[in-house]
Amino acid sequence: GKFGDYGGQYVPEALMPAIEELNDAYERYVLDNEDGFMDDFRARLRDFGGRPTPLQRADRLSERYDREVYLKREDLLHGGAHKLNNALGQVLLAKYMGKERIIAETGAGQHGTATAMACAHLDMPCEIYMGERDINRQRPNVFRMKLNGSEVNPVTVGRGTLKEAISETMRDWATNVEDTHYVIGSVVGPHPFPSMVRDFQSVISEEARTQAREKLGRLPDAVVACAGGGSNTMGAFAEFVDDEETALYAVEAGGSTLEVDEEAGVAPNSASLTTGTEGILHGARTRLLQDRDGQIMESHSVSSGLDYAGVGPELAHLVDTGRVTAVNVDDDEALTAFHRLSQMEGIIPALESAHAFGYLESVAGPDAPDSEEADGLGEYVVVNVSGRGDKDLESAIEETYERDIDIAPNMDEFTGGL
Amino acid sequence: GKFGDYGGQYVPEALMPAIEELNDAYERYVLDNEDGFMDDFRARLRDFGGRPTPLQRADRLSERYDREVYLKREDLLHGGAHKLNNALGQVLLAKYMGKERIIAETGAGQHGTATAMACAHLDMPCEIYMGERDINRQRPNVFRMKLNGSEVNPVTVGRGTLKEAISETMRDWATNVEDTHYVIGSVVGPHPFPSMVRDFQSVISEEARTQAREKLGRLPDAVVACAGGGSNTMGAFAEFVDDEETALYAVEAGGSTLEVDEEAGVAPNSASLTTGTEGILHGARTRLLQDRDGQIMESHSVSSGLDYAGVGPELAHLVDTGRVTAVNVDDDEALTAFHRLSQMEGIIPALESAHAFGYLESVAGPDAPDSEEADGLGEYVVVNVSGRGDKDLESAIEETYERDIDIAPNMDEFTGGL
Amino acid sequence: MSLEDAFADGPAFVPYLAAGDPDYESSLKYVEALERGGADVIELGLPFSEPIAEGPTIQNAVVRSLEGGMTPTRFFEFVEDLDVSVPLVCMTYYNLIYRYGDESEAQRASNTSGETVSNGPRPFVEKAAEVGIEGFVVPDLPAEEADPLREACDEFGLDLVFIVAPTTRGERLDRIMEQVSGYVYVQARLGTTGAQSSVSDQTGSSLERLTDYDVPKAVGFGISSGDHAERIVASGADGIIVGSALVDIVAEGHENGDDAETVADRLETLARELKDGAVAGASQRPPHPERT
Amino acid sequence: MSLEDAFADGPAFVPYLAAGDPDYESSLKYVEALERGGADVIELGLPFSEPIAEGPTIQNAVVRSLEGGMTPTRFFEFVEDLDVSVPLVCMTYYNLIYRYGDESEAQRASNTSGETVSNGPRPFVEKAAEVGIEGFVVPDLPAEEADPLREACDEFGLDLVFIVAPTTRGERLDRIMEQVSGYVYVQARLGTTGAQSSVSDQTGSSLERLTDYDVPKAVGFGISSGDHAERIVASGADGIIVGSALVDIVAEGHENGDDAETVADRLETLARELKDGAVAGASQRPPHPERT
Repeated sequence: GKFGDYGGQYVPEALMPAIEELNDAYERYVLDNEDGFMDDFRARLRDFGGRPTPLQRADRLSERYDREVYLKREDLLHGGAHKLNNALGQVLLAKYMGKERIIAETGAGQHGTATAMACAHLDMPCEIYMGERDINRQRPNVFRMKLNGSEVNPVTVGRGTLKEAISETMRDWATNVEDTHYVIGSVVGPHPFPSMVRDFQSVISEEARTQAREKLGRLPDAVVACAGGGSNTMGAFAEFVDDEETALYAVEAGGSTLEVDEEAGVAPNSASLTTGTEGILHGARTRLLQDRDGQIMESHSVSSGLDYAGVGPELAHLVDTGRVTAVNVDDDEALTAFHRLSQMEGIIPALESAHAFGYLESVAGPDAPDSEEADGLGEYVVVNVSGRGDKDLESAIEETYERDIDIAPNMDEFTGGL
Repeated sequence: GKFGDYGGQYVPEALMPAIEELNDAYERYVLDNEDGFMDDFRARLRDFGGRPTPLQRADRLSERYDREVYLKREDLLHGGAHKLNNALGQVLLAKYMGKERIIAETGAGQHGTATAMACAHLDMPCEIYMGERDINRQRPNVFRMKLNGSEVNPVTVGRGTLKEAISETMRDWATNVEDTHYVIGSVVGPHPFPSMVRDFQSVISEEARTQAREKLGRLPDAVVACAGGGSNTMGAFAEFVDDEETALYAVEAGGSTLEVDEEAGVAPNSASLTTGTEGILHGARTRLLQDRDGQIMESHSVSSGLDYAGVGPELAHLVDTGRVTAVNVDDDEALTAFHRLSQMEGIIPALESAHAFGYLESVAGPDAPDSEEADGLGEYVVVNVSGRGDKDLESAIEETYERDIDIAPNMDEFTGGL
Repeated sequence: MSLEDAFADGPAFVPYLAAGDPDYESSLKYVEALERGGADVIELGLPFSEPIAEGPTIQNAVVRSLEGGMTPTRFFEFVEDLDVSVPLVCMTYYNLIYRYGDESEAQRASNTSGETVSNGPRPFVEKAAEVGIEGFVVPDLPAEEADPLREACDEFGLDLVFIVAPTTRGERLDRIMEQVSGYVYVQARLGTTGAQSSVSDQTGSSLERLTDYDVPKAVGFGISSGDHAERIVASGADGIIVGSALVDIVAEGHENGDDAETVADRLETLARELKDGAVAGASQRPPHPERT
Repeated sequence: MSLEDAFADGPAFVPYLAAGDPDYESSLKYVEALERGGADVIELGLPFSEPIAEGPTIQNAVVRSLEGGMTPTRFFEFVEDLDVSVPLVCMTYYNLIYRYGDESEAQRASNTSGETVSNGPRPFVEKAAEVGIEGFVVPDLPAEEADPLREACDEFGLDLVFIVAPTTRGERLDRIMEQVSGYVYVQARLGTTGAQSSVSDQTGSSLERLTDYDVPKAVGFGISSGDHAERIVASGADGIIVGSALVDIVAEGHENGDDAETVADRLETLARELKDGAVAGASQRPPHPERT
């Protein structure tokens, strides 16, 4: 349960027995495939989820960046993002454990919709906690969760976003721990969550590795993935960690600036790997956006899926040890990359995923300085398209209009919303 | 180019040379795989589109209907519907033909978004014609097309829906026929479109047939698909047509009623196979919703993708010859089925696809009369999930609220839109 | 007078109006005004709900006419009520021809065999012949699909006019010219119908391709003034077809609420300008082998 | 006086308030009122931005205190400014303990090695000892992760109070009870903090599991009245912990703009009721083996 000094189980005592029970189930079902759990899981990922997702050569990006750019198409997974890999795994595990109720938190709504889908598929009652502000920003996702039969519980404390929703879900769990499983949405939280979520998500890199060998006859020189909590990142990296010849880039949300306003308790970014410090949040020791006293700061990103003050402990450890390189891309670069991929490849990415493409542009694009960073990417680059951007249309319109992204189509007729 | 008496090429003379050229290209590239066209197409469908799509056992529906229900998951195709199969094929063909510009019509926006995606992917300029009323009903799809770099041209004549958009696109084609290819979105229009679109879509049944053999060790007893223009229908049926033991059900939109108001020129349904008469529209002889004089009637369906007064000539012929059984499901049944699949299987279907599930419920559901129809479905049923319902959230909320669908979640907080 | 005869005495002026636009009575006056203005043949549009070959001007005329209650049956009454002596050509889309005289609703309801039940084009042609129509232009019926209509026309002695487009060449041209009768409708440019401010460059080369075919060549699409007419005829056309420029007058009169006589006068004036232009153009024509 | 001593003379009343709620000066008065009301130990909350174990009442107290400018440094000043003689326990989340006294910003900026740079809990504990705090309750620090804090507490002679939940059984219970000192915080029911209208049934069985462990057992979560207190103590508790019911008084006073003295009086009144209830409960206790 430790990654260097990171990780651990910093949770109320009331939850510890459930966490021990979960850890036991994780070891038996996930690690040892007891009762054929992993076979069942993989079959459902294939038939219900649509795996394997393709590893696609991006023809026009390859030309633009003068190297072979391949896309790992997690946007094609059922629900529109990699989130289902984990949600399906955990809900199935809860079913094997005899749990009777599922709870989950959600920020942008992607993890909530994935959990709601998995619960409908597996006939499990489900309640999702979501900050009231996020509910108003992501109404289509709220409606999708309800359509799938889940309850959506608004969280009104604090700023009403992901951080508060996680805390509130932990409170529910502490109350109903005996029959309820909490499906954490990323590689965060107390052990065994960071390891378990990584294992469920590692199907991404497992496939990508095999596909790269088939298509390229070799492993990629670099894998690039966006990093918020880090679940798509760890999923895309996990099976490559031992391949020392493959560089791993975790692209964080640089937001509007990396500068921090300690007075206001606001970090206008979500770059906890780049600018964060060590601390304990939501059950684990990891890198955090916090003030000098240890109070957690409000993070920011144009992409609500990256907008979180913490990051997975294993990813933080891999960055500390130098195996993973943490970089960041600001809101404007991410939005521009969102439009570029839409126009050049016919794939509208999630704003989260757009950050990964923003990094490609910043080091290998026509306006990039010749840099060692571009060399670091090498000849064959795999970029993880962690999700599709349909959920982001509304915010993309608004943000694009406000920022005047030069390659964007004319937005005038859409101001005021879809 | 004929299916019995149906089909043909009823278009202005100015278009005939282009249609002959297209027919020639269809025969060379598609039928004879010249220059490896079909290999290229299939590779792109796989890598860009995400094929094959799964054939998934629907556990809870199987229990409900007391037979094995399998879902062909076209909702997982890139873009969220089967439409990409055809759009990618035609845009690629246009590229092989040396065309420099793509035009297309769209109703609900699914074909338009698929074409826009394919054009971005293949670097082709693209203009989409869309009725002004549809533009207002489907703004997210309009925005997706624009994001992918396409122009969207509003069509203001008539009622401003699909029928008018098709006519307007034909006008553009008649003007710019020399360098422009018109990507028709369904198995309609002049020859070779109905055959060509069927061939591009038949990957659905080709996969489903192979998958059924692998999973069931046999062919299904029935294949059920919704039918508007009929492209997902023909795609789901094509490879089964020679399998006499497999029954084929085309589920039309029964709308609010099958009764027709000749005075007002309105058919409050889109059931051209069930209630239509023979006639000539948009380039082909087929079954149509028309008044006694031959004027085309306004069709209706809660699902805008089925809302069309015509139907593919080959499908009409297969119904006439008895190979395909045409049935229909009304708006209320379709909406109920939309909610049922969302809640029971964790798949939010397009309202189009929901019609196919409505049929299952009506003949095999708990309230269905014991009927020969239920026997006709047999033991193994494949239902084509032609698309996902994300595009329909707004109308599903409105229509559900108006109709008071009893299994739906509470909609109150969503009235007034997402 | 047959259609071909109408082209015998110098260049023919062939105006088009949609029957019943904007209403039955006014439309009768408008069509009659065209004859007074010098029309040699009149193309009378029977409106179809999906006019795929028309530009906005005629699309709107179709809407007005349909809203005014025009139907195939009314159309034939309209022709009978018309007081004109020049030959009339019915311009419409094939579905209306194909569906006319089809079985009754009762028959349709009892027909469950799924068989094709249309009577085809024959009843329409028979009725058209009966009311005195001389021929047809059907924009969505290419030569490939025209056999049934051709046969009915032959049976009742009507002409079937085909459109030749700028893209029509080689074998296609031969195939069309074998079937055409009355006159050939030379489409002056690609696109849909609609008045233009200048004459298309494509007209000359289109006419050139048709030199060897022995049938009157009437040029249409975009002609809006006497000057256009003159130049078209000068470049070799045997006639000019003008629709949208005339329909514009009807539309304007309708919008402004002008009385029908005033609008009819305007139509007659423009008709005369166009006819005069055509005649003027004929005098500038290069020597041409005499036609039989 | 040590924490354990506070439980020696009959049932202990352990009230909780968040330091600095709703402002520094009022909060000093409120805490002092608790002692007047009969408090034997006072749990003083140092607010953390993510109070995952708290219900809405204390969450709101945390917000008010943070908005009032409470920080760890101010908290220690607060403790020094307090005029109370009963032992004080600091209740806070581990991150604030862990981060205190961490390297300066300048050090942090120059540290690029990626190494762990926190000093851990020792500086916080040292400072706490210095200002006279007797122990800690850390809701998000289970026994498994408590070694560093335990060691620092031992070094400076502070107690580390652990929470035992209704779900805590068997080996876990042993592990916790090995580490606990001062008293054990018996969580009366699952869930988060918050005043309840009735006493949880789980309390009795929780206390029963703890019978064999020789450390004072203080029951918390949901106690809001003298009657509750009486029943809890009667069923075997050595003390009662009351937070939300007291915080409710602070919140109400803040909302109504009541002056601090009035609010302090109300706190003292409820404190006395709770203390009296606890004492009354002790007289009903079944015979119990004497504790060392």
